[in-house]
Amino acid sequence: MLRYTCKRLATGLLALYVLVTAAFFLTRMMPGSPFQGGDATEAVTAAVEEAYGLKEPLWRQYGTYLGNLLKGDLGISYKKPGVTVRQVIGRGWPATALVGFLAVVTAALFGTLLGIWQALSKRRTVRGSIFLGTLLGAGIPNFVLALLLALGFGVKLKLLPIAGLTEPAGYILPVFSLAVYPTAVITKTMCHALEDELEKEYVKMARAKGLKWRRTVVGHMLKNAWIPVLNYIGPAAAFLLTGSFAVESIFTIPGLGREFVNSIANRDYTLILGLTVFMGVVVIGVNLVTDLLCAWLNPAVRRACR
Amino acid sequence: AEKGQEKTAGEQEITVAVNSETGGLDPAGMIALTYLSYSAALDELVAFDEKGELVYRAAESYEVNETSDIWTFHLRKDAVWSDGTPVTAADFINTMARALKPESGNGYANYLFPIRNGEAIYNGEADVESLGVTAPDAYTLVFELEKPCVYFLDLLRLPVYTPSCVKYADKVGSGWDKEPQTSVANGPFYLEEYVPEQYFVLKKNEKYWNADAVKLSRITYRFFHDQQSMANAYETGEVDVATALPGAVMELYEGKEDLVVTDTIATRYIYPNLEVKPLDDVRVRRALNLAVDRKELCEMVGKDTEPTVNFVAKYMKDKGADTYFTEGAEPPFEENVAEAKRLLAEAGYPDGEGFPVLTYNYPSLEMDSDTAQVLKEQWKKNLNIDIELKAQELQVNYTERRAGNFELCRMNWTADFADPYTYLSMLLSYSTYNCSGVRDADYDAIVEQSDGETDREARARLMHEAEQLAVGEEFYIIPLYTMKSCNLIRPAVKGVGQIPATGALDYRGAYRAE
Amino acid sequence: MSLLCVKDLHVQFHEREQEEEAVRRLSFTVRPGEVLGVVGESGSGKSTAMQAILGLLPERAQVSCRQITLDGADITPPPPGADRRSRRMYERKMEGVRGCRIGMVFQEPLSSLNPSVKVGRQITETIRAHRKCSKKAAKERAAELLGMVGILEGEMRMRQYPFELSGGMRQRVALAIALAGEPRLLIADEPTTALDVTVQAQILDFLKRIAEETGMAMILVSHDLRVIAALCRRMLVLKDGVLVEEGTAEQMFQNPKHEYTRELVRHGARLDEPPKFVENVEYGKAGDSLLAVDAVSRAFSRGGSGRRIEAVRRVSFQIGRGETLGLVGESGCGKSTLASLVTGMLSPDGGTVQYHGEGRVQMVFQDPYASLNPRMTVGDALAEPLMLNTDMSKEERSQRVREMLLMTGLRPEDAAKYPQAFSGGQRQRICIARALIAEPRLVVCDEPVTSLDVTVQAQILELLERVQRERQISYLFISHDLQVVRRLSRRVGIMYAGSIVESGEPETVYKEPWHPYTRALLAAALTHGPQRGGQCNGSMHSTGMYSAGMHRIKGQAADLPERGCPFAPRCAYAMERCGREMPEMYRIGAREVACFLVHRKAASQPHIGAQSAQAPHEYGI
Amino acid sequence: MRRWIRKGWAWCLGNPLLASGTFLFALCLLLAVLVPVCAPYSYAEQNAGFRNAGSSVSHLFGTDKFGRDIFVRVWYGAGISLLVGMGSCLICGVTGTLWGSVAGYRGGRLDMLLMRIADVIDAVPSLLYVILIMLAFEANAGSVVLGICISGWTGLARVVRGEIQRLKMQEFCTAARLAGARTGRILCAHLLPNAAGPIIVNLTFLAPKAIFTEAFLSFVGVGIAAPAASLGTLIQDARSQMLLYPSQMLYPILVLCVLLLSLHLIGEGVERRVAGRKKTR
Ligand SMILES: Nc1ncnc2c1ncn2[C@@H]1O[C@H](COP(=O)(O)OP(=O)(O)OP(=O)(O)O)[C@@H](O)[C@H]1O
Ligand SMILES: Nc1ncnc2c1ncn2[C@@H]1O[C@H](COP(=O)(O)OP(=O)(O)OP(=O)(O)O)[C@@H](O)[C@H]1O
Ligand SMILES: [Mg+2]
Ligand SMILES: [Mg+2]
Repeated sequence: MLRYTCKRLATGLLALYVLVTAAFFLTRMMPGSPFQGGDATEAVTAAVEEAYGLKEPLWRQYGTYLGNLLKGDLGISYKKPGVTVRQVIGRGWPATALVGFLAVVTAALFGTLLGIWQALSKRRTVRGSIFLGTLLGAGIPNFVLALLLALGFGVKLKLLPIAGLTEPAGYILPVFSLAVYPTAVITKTMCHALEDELEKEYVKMARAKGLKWRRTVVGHMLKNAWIPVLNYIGPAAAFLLTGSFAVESIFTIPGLGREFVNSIANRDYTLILGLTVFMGVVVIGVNLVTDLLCAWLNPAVRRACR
Repeated sequence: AEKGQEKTAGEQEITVAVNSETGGLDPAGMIALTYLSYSAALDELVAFDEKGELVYRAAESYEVNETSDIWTFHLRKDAVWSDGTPVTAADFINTMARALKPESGNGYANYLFPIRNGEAIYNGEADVESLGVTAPDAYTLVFELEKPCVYFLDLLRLPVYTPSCVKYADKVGSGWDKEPQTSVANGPFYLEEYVPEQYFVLKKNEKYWNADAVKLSRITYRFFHDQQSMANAYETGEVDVATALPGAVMELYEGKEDLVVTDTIATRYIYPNLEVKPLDDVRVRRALNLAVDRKELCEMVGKDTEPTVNFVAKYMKDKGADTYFTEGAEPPFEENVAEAKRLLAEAGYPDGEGFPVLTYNYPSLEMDSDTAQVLKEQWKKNLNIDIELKAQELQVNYTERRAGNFELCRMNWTADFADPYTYLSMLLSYSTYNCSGVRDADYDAIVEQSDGETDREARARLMHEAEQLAVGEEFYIIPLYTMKSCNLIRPAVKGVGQIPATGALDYRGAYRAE
Repeated sequence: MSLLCVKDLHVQFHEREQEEEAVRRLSFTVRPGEVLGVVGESGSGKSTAMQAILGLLPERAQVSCRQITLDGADITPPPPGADRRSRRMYERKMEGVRGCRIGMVFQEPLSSLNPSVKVGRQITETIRAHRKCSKKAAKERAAELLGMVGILEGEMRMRQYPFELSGGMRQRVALAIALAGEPRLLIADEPTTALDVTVQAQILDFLKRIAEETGMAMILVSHDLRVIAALCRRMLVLKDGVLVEEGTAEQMFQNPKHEYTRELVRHGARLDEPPKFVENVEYGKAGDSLLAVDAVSRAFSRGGSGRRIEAVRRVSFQIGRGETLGLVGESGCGKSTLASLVTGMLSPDGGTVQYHGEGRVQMVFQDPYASLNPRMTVGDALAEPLMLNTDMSKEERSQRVREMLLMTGLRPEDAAKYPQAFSGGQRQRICIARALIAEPRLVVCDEPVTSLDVTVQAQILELLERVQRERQISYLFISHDLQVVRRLSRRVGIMYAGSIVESGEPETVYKEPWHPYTRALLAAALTHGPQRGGQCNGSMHSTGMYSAGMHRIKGQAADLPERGCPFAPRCAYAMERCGREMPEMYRIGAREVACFLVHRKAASQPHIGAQSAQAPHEYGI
Repeated sequence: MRRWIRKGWAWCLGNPLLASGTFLFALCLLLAVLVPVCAPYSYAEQNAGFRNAGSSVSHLFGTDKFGRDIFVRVWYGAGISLLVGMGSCLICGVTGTLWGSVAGYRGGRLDMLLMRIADVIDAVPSLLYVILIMLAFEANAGSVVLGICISGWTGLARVVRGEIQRLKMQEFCTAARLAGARTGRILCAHLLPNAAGPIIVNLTFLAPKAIFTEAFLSFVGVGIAAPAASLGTLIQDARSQMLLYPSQMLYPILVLCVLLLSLHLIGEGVERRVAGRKKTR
């Protein structure tokens, strides 16, 4: 397991390097310049581009960037005066991460529970309504849901705040609107995986052993059924933890998702790049953890990767 | 911040929703959208109020020589920064000097070019010291201009002409402007707290020379990313004022006290590219212009638009008069479909036959997209010609427009200062914003002449003439509509003013009614 | 006063369209401390009936029963149309019964263990489900249980996953789990099928002892009359879901009434007879070898620790065309691993496996259920080798599948069913059919007939023989059943702890075993019929009939010495040299033995011939 | 061909979920194809005199702010959404399944390599690709699909890989290999059917995800070019007027839900079929 972990870590770092390179050139491929705003004149644009080193040959810029990256310096934002990319991440990430984390936890928790309930319930009504619920949950784009929630609970009922995270109640709606879709997916994945497991002989055996049903489900079936769920949660968590532009915009959350889309719109190269690299670290990190967890859950892999 | 609705009227605090954070609070810094909200914290030298009356702010008087090229301002001796330092002429020069460094990225630096050597300094051809602004003493500021400028006072509300405290403001982009300790103000409010991307709080400046006239004790500006959310937050009571809302809000709040519509000096129009085949023919341009039903267009696009056939925005005041500039002359042309058809036929495209499919570039904003769709339909109906719609991401649209890479391109101009010159100058052969290939020596001559003209009426005449030439005869542009700004203000909040040029709200005199 | 009383049990599967019930009107009782044997044809509903008692059948099975009582308490399952409440009540009631009052060992041990949970936890959780105790205590108890069922190094085994255990070990783990709750009644469904005779003897002995000591009653389901006869006083005979005969073991053996019982007994007896030599089998000439295995070794890691288990060590043998090599050996000695090496599914750590035939080596897996794709109908599974290896048309294929099903005693309609819908024995036959259908050159059969009752077994063996005759197929035949091996193979290899310790013709090897291990193995083999009638009186209070006059070997293959003969620690004849050196294979005529005892003699008599080959004990051991 | 159709038909009818899903889906498809063709209005035809109208006989779903018939637009949009959804579902499904199964089945170095590639592709926020592609090409359904497909398959690949890893150790897989099955056959006939549950769940969620991404693009400002519209852009366009004319937003949402419902029903039905679970238990 240790060797596997090391190997996995090393390849993860390699992937990160490839990512930085790819992202660097991808951002430069975008048409438009960071300094051609509505108001800036040609001279200003040229002068500023010069000042930021955008006129240098691309490979030189790349070298400089890599060098700085190693020092942990992601550069300064082109479009936010006096703000370094690290600062942008530093203030955007907490909100995004917290909302994302809560959403992941909510989705994992409710998804798992609902999935188990759907798979194991003997009542048609329960199974049917959870099935319908997953349909609805997966059937509404999250920004529409966010809008409707903001409208319903905020504007109409005035129950919950809809702008910002200044109070704990402010988390409810964004987290909910982010969590609904993954919850639906997890519910469904879980339910199907469990239905597969239900047919296995070992379940019968566990019952024959006199294990409580709950223990059978938790200690045995889930261990197998979690693998597909985990494999979904990983990328989903990575996605949520890097922020959703729509939900952040609608609920006025000062997060990274919004920052990212804006940076693209502004052609704020360093910021796009910095955010991409940062999100890449999150994504690759989360995938790494998922992989390790899966390997750990899967004895065949666990033994094989010794 | 706290919820607006929970506050009692006596507290004299308001929460304002503003568009999301762009730029900083440094008047010499990058495009300062945020700065505009912040403007309640900085006193300009002089300003114009809603009625067009001159108000003295940091200056208590000014003189101008006969040729309008030397302007002398006398600063208030009793004015101090919020930390107690006196406001001096050096503070004003500080902003200008910093803004003239190209790396400041300040979008308003070109408005310093009328000052002697301003442009040369910006282009690195002259030293900052040689700038035509001098301070004979700490409380006198003298501007020497390259050439006469009658609208110089209008320019003074631009950020580059406001002061920044020499003590703290050393470099653009060093972040001093967002630090409550260093971001001192000479206006009625000063910065109390700044949370990036979320909100900032202005507190009443008790040291302000006119502090008695200020009633609010605190203004919280909250950044919103999405106009719909802004309107929603107003609904839930999380903010007291929501600005720059979408047009649908006007319909929704029709007849309610909350709705405050302000006049923006802005025109939306289309650049036809004169270098592209049929568009080089003035008859075709004219036909396109005459075939647009602007009234119907505005009905569909939203209540916050008003049809116009002028280039200069409708709400631009005529200097010295109480009327709008556009009212000073006949409209450049009248819509007329039959005439348009005739012109098109004359140009060789009877009933649109053989007319190439032109592409219309516009940024993918809702309003522009709506406009484009209506135009497409109208031209099809009226002239039987097809245009292809090409929605572009905002940055791409800018870039392509600037490069002249288009056939028809949407353009919007919001005046930076309240003088028609801001519009007319755009079509000068050498203007940066002239990207459709207008090279008209006559036009250039008229506009330049008007720029040097100190006589108000003669100047107005020249400008009308220029507009008529550009819009009514040569049809260099296709004007569509002017815009209004739609705001929601809680009825209990009174005294919110309007900054004349931009239609932005001014909270200096605002207060909460009991 | 009976412990368990079943009245009129019916089980019907939805899948069966015909009015054929899997179990029909089954009634029987079990007295406290009694061992009840249940025999019957493969697919006769034994497993189904046992599971129905515990309410473990899937929901698509309709169970109806007049009454089931346990110790006077009613545990009748609710009738098919019962409402949810009564079903939930029943489930709750059964939770208190399963595991602690009635323990159960399932037929297929690999599938019934959760593949992703360590063996240790599967035992400890059972212990902790029935008794309040600390984790540590449970662990200790689990190790103890493993020891009782004959698995040494329990601590290490507990850290392994089920797939890391040998078939027999899994079965014993399942037994340990069933016993963990200290039940009043143990239902054991073929608990010793995967065990070699020595271990089987141990286990049966152990079960008997438990029954004696704790008064635990037992229902022993088996197709193996010898096992039944060894343990049970009373037995039931099932056929086609119906109880056809019931009575004491002696009665059954001596005076079977029902046709099927008679058949059973007769077949069983025939197995005991010396084999009729199959004259017409033409063995390939020497050198015409199909498979040559040369000094292959294979090791596995042991439960997360650094040391390795040497499952197969330097094994060499050859199989000629049309020849059968039988392989017998203690549970866990590496037979299945060797089989995997032969098929190429595992690559050896050292040595070579050379296969000269065309096509792939086919294999009948030890665990038939696990080797069938649950998402594929049996028909498709059978047609697959045909599809991949021949260019038959679809019709031809299904024709062939039908034939094959018939040949293995299944019905052509079964082709459309999924593997879940079959009994253990039926699945085993499906696997055999799959291995044979493409007519390969070599088939490795890993315990292929363990779950088959004697009648079906005979049919299958006949099939194997016939195919061999007709197609010149070779078999590597792994079985713990010495009789079966004798019947089928020309040569037999005795395997111990990863090495082949003796090989030769079954006749001679059985008659005069040379290696001490072989002797122990043969001695442990059960013979047909109730053991000396009288000893089996009443409730198992006889002193273990296996002990009498038998060379019991103690310990387990697992505790291997670092050096020397692996059997030395358990060998009654071990010399000092045995602990130091590993004996080589000594060839004496057609026989090969790895024992110094033989070597000494062989060395002193260089011209030893096959006819003068003598058992080691004749040399005064 | 005929026989195939008949067989497929029988296959569908055997399962009520599948049958109803297929029926709904076919209905949606039919409407999406027929309505824009047969309706008396085109999706782009404006009618200044009849703006923001409610439902009526001539305009079933009413009209939008340009006086365009919403019924026609909604079904036209459904067509584009379907194209985007099914297109990317197909491409991502095939890529993801292939990628994941090869990585999972082969394991070792290849697995590491393939999964790291997936990681890198995954790590660049998909929005960046989509925007780049939308900038590079036209803003039409094709580029949306392309943009989504660049990174859309990685999640599925991961799930498939996990399942394959879990299943490949099982004995039936070994048995199949002995029967002479090659990698392809083992994957298709043995491993994937056993992993069908999670795969199909993920597949059924791929289509809606693509539809959402497409809708989200118009939220960001790089979507299908007007006046063409997808369900997502319709919802997005109606957003600014949602308080005034909620029905303009509701109808596309409703159709979207029906569409997704049919997809989910099909997914569920196929899964049951593949799993050999005839009944809903
Ligand atoms: N995949 C594996 N990982 C680790 N150890 C294994 C593995 N497979 C087999 N072993 C070990 O190798 C040894 C031999 O196992 P094998 O299955 O070959 O025995 P066997 O002779 O077939 O026994 P049985 O008759 O009980 O089936 C056992 O100790 C077992 O624990
Ligand atoms: N889940 C099931 N669905 C449908 N039919 C089944 C199912 N399980 C068993 N059967 C059928 O019921 C009959 C009895 O099966 P059972 O497993 O009880 O036989 P058995 O006596 O244990 O046989 P064996 O000795 O081969 O294990 C068989 O014909 C089998 O095909
Ligand atoms: Mg059975
Ligand atoms: Mg084995």
